[in-house]
Amino acid sequence: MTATTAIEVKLFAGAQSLADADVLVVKIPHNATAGEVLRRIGMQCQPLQSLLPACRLAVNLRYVEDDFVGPPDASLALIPPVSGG
Amino acid sequence: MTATTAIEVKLFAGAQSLADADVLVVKIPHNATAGEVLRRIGMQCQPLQSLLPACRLAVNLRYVEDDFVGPPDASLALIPPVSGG
Amino acid sequence: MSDANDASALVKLVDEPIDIVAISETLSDYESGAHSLFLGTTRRTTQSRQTEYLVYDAYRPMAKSELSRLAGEAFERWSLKRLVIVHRLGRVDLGEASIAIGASAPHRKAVFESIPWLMDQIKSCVPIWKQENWSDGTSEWVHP
Amino acid sequence: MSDANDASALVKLVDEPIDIVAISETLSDYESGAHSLFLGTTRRTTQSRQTEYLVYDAYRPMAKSELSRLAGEAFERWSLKRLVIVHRLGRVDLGEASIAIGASAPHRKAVFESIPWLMDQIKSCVPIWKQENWSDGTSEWVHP
Repeated sequence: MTATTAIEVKLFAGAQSLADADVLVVKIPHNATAGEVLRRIGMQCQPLQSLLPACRLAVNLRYVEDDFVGPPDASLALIPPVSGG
Repeated sequence: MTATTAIEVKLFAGAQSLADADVLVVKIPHNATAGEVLRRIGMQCQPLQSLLPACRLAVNLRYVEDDFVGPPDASLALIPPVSGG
Repeated sequence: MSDANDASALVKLVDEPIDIVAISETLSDYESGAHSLFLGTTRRTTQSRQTEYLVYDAYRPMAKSELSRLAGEAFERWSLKRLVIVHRLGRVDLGEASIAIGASAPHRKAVFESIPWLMDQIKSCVPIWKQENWSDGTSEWVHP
Repeated sequence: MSDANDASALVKLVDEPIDIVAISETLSDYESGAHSLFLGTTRRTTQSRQTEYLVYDAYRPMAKSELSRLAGEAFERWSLKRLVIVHRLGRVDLGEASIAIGASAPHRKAVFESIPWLMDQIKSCVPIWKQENWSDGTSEWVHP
């Protein structure tokens, strides 16, 4: 049995609308990679699945690669394709 | 013997300084080409010779090629390399 | 008109109309012969649809951090003297600016290259989102 | 902010400081999402020499005609909505603008491409000349 932990992931724009929430609480294994976090988000919040392949994960205000493992107290955000300017 | 006519050529910037005049009166053959006009300017105003190879002739507010022949009442100007902007 | 010697970059997120005059003044510099100010504004027509207004949202701390990173990179790469990037958030009506980028440099090439580069970068990596609010009353977040 | 439908280009030679605010207002257009204003100003340092001020002279009717021709060409080629080109003549002190080019268009590519093109063209074919007046009291016409 793998130990899990609950993390908060900030949501924005279309992701916020689809999930109808600005923060999502997701259960992930300890030391989960960013890729694993994204996969869990899709499993635990079905409405986000369509947008998820285009999203990036940000950890402590920086985009991270799929194999990145953040510190336990990291601040996570799901970043859908941006459209500022 | 070729019939000649006297034309006025406007001078600007460095050309005006070198010739110490803002208009130059030049004697040219009737129906002289622009190239011939430039050559005569150099012959009749020695101080301009150094700048002349870099200059263009404008006839009635337009740059012309060396073989251009302007109308008798054309407005002529000697245009040294420009530096606006 | 500033006679100061120091080069500087300034990045801001604002919730009110962008102060264009203030940006112009910030760009003034005796060692700069080239100044450029770009404004991105709310356009009425997109394809055949009519926009009523736009709403911008951001992940503010990260947007600020990404903008600062890009500003620093442009500043170094093009040896700019001044650089200002301001993005407005919230509702932006027709004709109003959502973004202003101003740059000054000794020569024009630097401002002509850096501002388009910054716009491309901002549109690909700064966490700010636009919500179209169409004249037919519908709205949608834009995720290109 | 103008709601007019017509596209327009405006070319001017002026003998007093360029009115930047007036140009900005001229650029406003609901169908334009991109606005850009470029200013060429008197820079203090050129290589290691110090400029005191510049003086610009022009063959005015031809400069006006060449600027109009270039404005028309840029207007067509990039489908601009508004275009303003103002060149100042006479003495232009440090930090002051000798030229302003403002453009607006539906998309940013048009303004990012047209203004640099116009500056290149102006510097190669519009009969306007710059006289450097150096801080050591000497002066010279610039014929690059």
